[in-house]
Amino acid sequence: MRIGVFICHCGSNIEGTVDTATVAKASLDFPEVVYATDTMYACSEPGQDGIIQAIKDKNLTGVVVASCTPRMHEPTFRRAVERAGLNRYMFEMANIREHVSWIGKDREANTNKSVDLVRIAIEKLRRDAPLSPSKFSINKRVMVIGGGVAGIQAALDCADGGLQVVLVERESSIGGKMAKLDKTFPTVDCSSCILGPKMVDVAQHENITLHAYSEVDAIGGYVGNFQVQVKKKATYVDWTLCTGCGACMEKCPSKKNPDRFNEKIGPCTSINIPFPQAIPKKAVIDPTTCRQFVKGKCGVCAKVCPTGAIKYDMADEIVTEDVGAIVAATGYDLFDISKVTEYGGGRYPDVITGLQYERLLSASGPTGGHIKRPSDGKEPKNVVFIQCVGSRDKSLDRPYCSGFCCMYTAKQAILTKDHIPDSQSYVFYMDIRSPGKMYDEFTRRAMEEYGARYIRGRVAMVYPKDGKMIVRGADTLAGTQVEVEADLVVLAAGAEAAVGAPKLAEKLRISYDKYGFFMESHPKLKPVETNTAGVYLAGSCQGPKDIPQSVGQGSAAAAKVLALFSKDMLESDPQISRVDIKRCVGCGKCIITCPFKAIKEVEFRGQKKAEVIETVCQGCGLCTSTCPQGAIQLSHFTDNQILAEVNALCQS
Amino acid sequence: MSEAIAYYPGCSGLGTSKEYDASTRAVCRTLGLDLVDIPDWSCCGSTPAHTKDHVLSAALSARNLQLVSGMGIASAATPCPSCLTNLRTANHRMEAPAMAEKVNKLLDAPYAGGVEAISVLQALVEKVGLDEIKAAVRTPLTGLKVACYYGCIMNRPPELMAFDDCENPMAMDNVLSAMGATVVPFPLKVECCGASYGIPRQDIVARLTGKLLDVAKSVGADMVAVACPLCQMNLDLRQGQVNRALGTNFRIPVPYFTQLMGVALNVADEELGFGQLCIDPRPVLNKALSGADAQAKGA
Amino acid sequence: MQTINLTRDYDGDFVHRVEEESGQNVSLCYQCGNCTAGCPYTFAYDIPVSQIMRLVQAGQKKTVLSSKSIWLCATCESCTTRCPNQIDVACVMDVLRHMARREGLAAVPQVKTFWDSFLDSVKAHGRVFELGLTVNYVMRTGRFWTDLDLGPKIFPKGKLSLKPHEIAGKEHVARIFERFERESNS
Amino acid sequence: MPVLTGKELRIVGFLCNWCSYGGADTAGVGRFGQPTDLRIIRVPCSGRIDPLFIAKTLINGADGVLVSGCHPRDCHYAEGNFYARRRLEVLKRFLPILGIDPGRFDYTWVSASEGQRWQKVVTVFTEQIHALGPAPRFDAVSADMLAKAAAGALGQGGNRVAA
Ligand SMILES: Cc1cc2nc3c(=O)[nH]c(=O)nc-3n(C[C@H](O)[C@H](O)[C@H](O)COP(=O)(O)OP(=O)(O)OC[C@H]3O[C@@H](n4cnc5c(N)ncnc54)[C@H](O)[C@@H]3O)c2cc1C
Ligand SMILES: Cc1cc2nc3c(=O)[nH]c(=O)nc-3n(C[C@H](O)[C@H](O)[C@H](O)COP(=O)(O)OP(=O)(O)OC[C@H]3O[C@@H](n4cnc5c(N)ncnc54)[C@H](O)[C@@H]3O)c2cc1C
Ligand code: SF4
Ligand code: SF4
Ligand code: SF4
Ligand code: SF4
Ligand code: SF4
Ligand code: SF4
Ligand code: SF4
Ligand code: SF4
Repeated sequence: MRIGVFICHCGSNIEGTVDTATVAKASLDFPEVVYATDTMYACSEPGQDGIIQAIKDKNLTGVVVASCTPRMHEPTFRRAVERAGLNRYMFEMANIREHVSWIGKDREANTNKSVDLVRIAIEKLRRDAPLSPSKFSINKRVMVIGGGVAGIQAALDCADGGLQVVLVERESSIGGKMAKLDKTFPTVDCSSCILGPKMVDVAQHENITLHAYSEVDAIGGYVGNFQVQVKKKATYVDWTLCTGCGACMEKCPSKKNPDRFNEKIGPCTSINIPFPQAIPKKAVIDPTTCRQFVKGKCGVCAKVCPTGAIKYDMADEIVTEDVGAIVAATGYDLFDISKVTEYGGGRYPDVITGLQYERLLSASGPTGGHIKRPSDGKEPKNVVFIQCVGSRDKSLDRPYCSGFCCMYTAKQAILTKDHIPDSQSYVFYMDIRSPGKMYDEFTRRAMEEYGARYIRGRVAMVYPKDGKMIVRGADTLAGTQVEVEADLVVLAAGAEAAVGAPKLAEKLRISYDKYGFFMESHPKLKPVETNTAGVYLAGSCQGPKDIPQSVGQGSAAAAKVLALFSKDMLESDPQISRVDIKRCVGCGKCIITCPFKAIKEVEFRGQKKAEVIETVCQGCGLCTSTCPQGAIQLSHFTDNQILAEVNALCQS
Repeated sequence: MSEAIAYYPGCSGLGTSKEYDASTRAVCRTLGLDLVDIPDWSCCGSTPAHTKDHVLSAALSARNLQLVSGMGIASAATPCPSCLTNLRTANHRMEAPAMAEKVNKLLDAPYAGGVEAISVLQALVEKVGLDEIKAAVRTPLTGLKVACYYGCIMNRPPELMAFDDCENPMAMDNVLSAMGATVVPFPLKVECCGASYGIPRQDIVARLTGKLLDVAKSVGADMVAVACPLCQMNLDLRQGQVNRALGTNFRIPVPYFTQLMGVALNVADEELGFGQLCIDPRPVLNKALSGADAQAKGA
Repeated sequence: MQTINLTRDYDGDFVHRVEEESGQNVSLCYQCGNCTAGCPYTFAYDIPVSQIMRLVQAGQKKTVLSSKSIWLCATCESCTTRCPNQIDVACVMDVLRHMARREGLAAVPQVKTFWDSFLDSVKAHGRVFELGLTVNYVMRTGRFWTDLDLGPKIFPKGKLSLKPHEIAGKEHVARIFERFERESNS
Repeated sequence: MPVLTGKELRIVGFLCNWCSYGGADTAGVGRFGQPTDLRIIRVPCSGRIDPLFIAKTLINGADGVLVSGCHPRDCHYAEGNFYARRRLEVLKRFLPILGIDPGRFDYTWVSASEGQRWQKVVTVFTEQIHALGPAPRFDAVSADMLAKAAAGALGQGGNRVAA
């Protein structure tokens, strides 16, 4: 083999703490290296051209680039060597930036370590073989999990692009948080007026199949060919018959249940359609409160239902959907304000969350759009908003900013004045974060036009006294303690990962951060992709996002799916396991071990042998470390290669 | 029923809070909680010591913890939250070997750790248990509306005190409801009353205590139950000063929770020392109890 | 108001010492003001506690150590309990008092005197002798005893004993103080 | 070039591509400083790691080996890290039989988002190896024998890795 080695400066990112010229020079001493050089930006056009030129000039048959992490630019360089006529798998990378230059300042040690890393890359490359991908067909259906605004947008864009879409929503209606909002910043237009039509489009689009009140149970397969088992939870109402007439809700005697759609500030019946614009507009019985289930007698809804839709004996049902790609759009949930005991959320009825306040503002909410405080139904005059509750707070393990609460608080202060002209809003804030088009102007309007009093400082405690809520905070700009006698306290509760998000991530085989938000493939350059091919993200399941950002991501994820499906066949990664038929004794251990069922048993001259199904194998190498014979080897990560790397490190 | 617990009364237990000490002993005896006096205990140094130096403060506490370990007892209970804080802080700080070394240098006999300090309230709730406490009630405090005031440091900081909720503690509320009293929600349970500033800065104490009394009154409390000698002094003894400074006319009795427990457990009056409080709670107490009695009979 | 020259008037050694003695990282403070909001003594402070934290961050040793606030803090733990960044603010206040003592500063002398009298009493008797402490304090400050009105309320109740509770181990306690003084002077 | 004599010891890391290698990248991106001793070998999954690789690394003269994969239940390949854990547990118990201080080997879980955790893991492990000092070296003959013994005992790979 004729190996060429390229050591990247990455501007000063690497060169600053690694002597790249010395690394290049040292590389020349390693076996089969015929050319080594340092280069300013290996990934730039001149950098890549330099590599291509060297391959041609020096007749290189293998290339090592020492630069950033392969998780970033391995595909880039593989394409480059391919352009020069090499097989793209005759290439290895040494990560001397993330793993060397960025984590240590000792130039001597770094240079030395870089040489080691180049050396193991060379040893690995010497044992690489050219590989070529095979092609497999794809199922051009897509599943969108989560029917908030992000999921709705992704579903509609995919469906408009001609794809069959399966939308899975765990509540009985799509719409997510946006369906609960009254008006939306920064234009203060009505949430249901802009979301409603999209929801109707979902219902009517011929390409969209909606599974509401459903959750993903299990996922098998891989990009292009996933099998998803969807659990349709029992609604106890036959939706093919239910017309959404609401007769059952009128007559149901169990009326005092906390209404989850109204964030539990209003009651609802045991059989319920969450809101008038629900899609689908179908009733669901809550068996934990329904008298028929709890006490064994009632049956009123069955009697009044004009279509005979009530089915008390309904059971959960599993349906399997085959799809080629999945978009996760499961959104966020709110921080539980009762954890901040000093504010008394959960203890004092007049301390509520921002989302509860949206329901009080909304014409379709429990108070018909009149702001009435929960304790006594009185109209509040002094409303205190406290920002960053459960956000930017290390003591609650919520160090991150929830991103949209500054803006919605300003919105709510404005709406409060609209609803109650003689009211006064007070907003306790630490910083105002409003970096978007027309956003800062919006928060300024809350102060300048609507007279909201902004107080820079946190609140330490809230307590009731003589019918008022005493809010004691600080005005750090004035350097004093301040108190407000409030009628209502609205906490801008932070955003958390949706309940159950980590579990879903595990089923999707994608990563999530320690707070349960899903991990994108690259924080800047691959914001809607994940590390699992064929699985995409949209909206606030990746981190708190407002509506414009969520919608943007929904469209972006749809574009990624459409691009994936624009081909009829996909190329599989050829870095898969292969069986050496002479060594294989047909013990079948690998077959049991493979998590993807990618190995089958075959007959070869009357003997049992294992065979890898190329397009199914995901290249994990579990079989390789399981096979007692060493008969099944993962290409590019063979036993010999790894041991060669070990030896290179130990004997240097 | 339970293992023996070493008892650390704290200096004020011998003076200004004699009745707290006496009622604590009586109640624990009635409930079968075996309090063993620590021979020759000394002052924990209280706030003045830790405001001077952390090693000195830890040493003054550690001397007592060491005495307890000499008794072969693993936990010490104290009625006074200030003592409790000091004992627990000493334990916590001495977990660091460097600190332990510095502290032990000041002591005649080194303290090796291992003695847990808890409040009498915690001992009652955890070592006796609410069910048993409830079962021992003889004269339920029916009809008595009481606000429970825990003081600022009984539960704070939560990492150190490791007992009950730091913003809305409930242990005393639960104990007194078990006694049959009506516990009114008191939002300023952990707000500071002015601590030991009564002597150097009476003005401060008047303002803070005034606020507590005001809120207690607004929630309709007949009396404020306390668990701290300093709180008791500020709220009761200094109530007159508060009234003078703020132009108010509060007259709210401020008994120790152990005194109220004593009534419910039929402890002899002499052991409860109600007469040693400035505002004698007995009239209000008797009125509430007889009111409830009358109601019960009327019904 | 004076202009602070941040390059010249920043006392890095002071910041470092506060951090070391309190075990707290003061740069964690993002000035939310929660400590000031909750501090029951803010009305009596000359500098609110969050600004004390800020001035420590800014290395303003003299301003901090000559403040009244550090002597008025009652270690009520409200700030420590509620600080979103888990800074033990009360401990920082404690440490600032230690430093002020070492610099011979005490902006609220009567508080320091009261504490000193208390410790003298412990040193002398092993336990606090409440009456003796009060008398000692009144003598030292040379102030009229403002609590005279309370006398009639407690004396008849037999609460303030006229003689100290001497304990057998009072020598031991005294030795703790002596060793402490020797250690801190060495 | 050898490790820097006097400054560094020879520490080899086996990291799965999806979680821990990513976590090490995240640590780099965050500029979380670490000791320089560790050299990382990238593998697709912690389940790809044969305990014999580790045994051989230690027999051949490494002073420490660190393995890191995805958190349990968070494996990119669903269950690779469960296999890994089982095998590595066996290895940990076997090392003393080979005369190797088990403190020279550790395995842990670090996700791609946990840059700070990675910094801590590397720092603590490196300190641990420095506390143990350089590993005693085996001569070629005993190394070979030990490798064979390990191959036999650690089971499945007997026929291949020793080869
Ligand atoms: C009080 C408040 C006011 C706001 N006001 C505004 C505003 O004025 N303007 C603005 O731009 N933004 C506003 N926002 C932010 C806005 O709510 C979000 O930007 C938006 O809802 C994010 O949409 P999403 O689709 O990502 O998530 P979501 O709206 O949370 O939707 C996620 C959906 O997925 C479903 N789901 C979750 N888990 C699963 C699962 N495992 N399986 C199936 N389905 C699942 C959920 O039921 C839900 O329907 C506000 C937020 C709050 C809290
Ligand atoms: C100092 C600074 C530091 C920053 N640091 C970061 C950072 O660390 N991280 C981060 O995420 N963001 C950072 N940003 C923001 C970042 O620069 C932008 O997010 C990003 O560049 C936007 O990309 P763009 O493609 O939208 O626009 P641009 O980068 O502006 O690209 C627009 C392109 O269009 C071309 N163009 C313009 N008009 C015409 C025309 N009429 N016809 C043809 N071509 C035209 C321009 O020449 C240009 O090449 C930073 C910005 C600044 C100012
Ligand atoms: S279940 Fe029957 S009554 Fe209820 S909404 Fe549906 S059709 Fe109407
Ligand atoms: S059966 Fe249940 S849901 Fe139907 S009306 Fe009765 S209580 Fe309501
Ligand atoms: S968006 Fe504003 S209110 Fe919400 S967490 Fe961030 S800074 Fe706090
Ligand atoms: S304009 Fe730039 S610097 Fe100013 S607040 Fe906005 S993002 Fe920050
Ligand atoms: S590498 Fe082996 S175990 Fe992994 S997917 Fe492929 S065949 Fe299955
Ligand atoms: S484990 Fe190895 S020998 Fe056994 S069937 Fe698989 S490849 Fe063949
Ligand atoms: S509460 Fe903590 S973070 Fe906030 S100002 Fe005080 S010390 Fe700083
Ligand atoms: S500990 Fe001191 S500074 Fe902190 S809140 Fe209490 S009195 Fe104020």
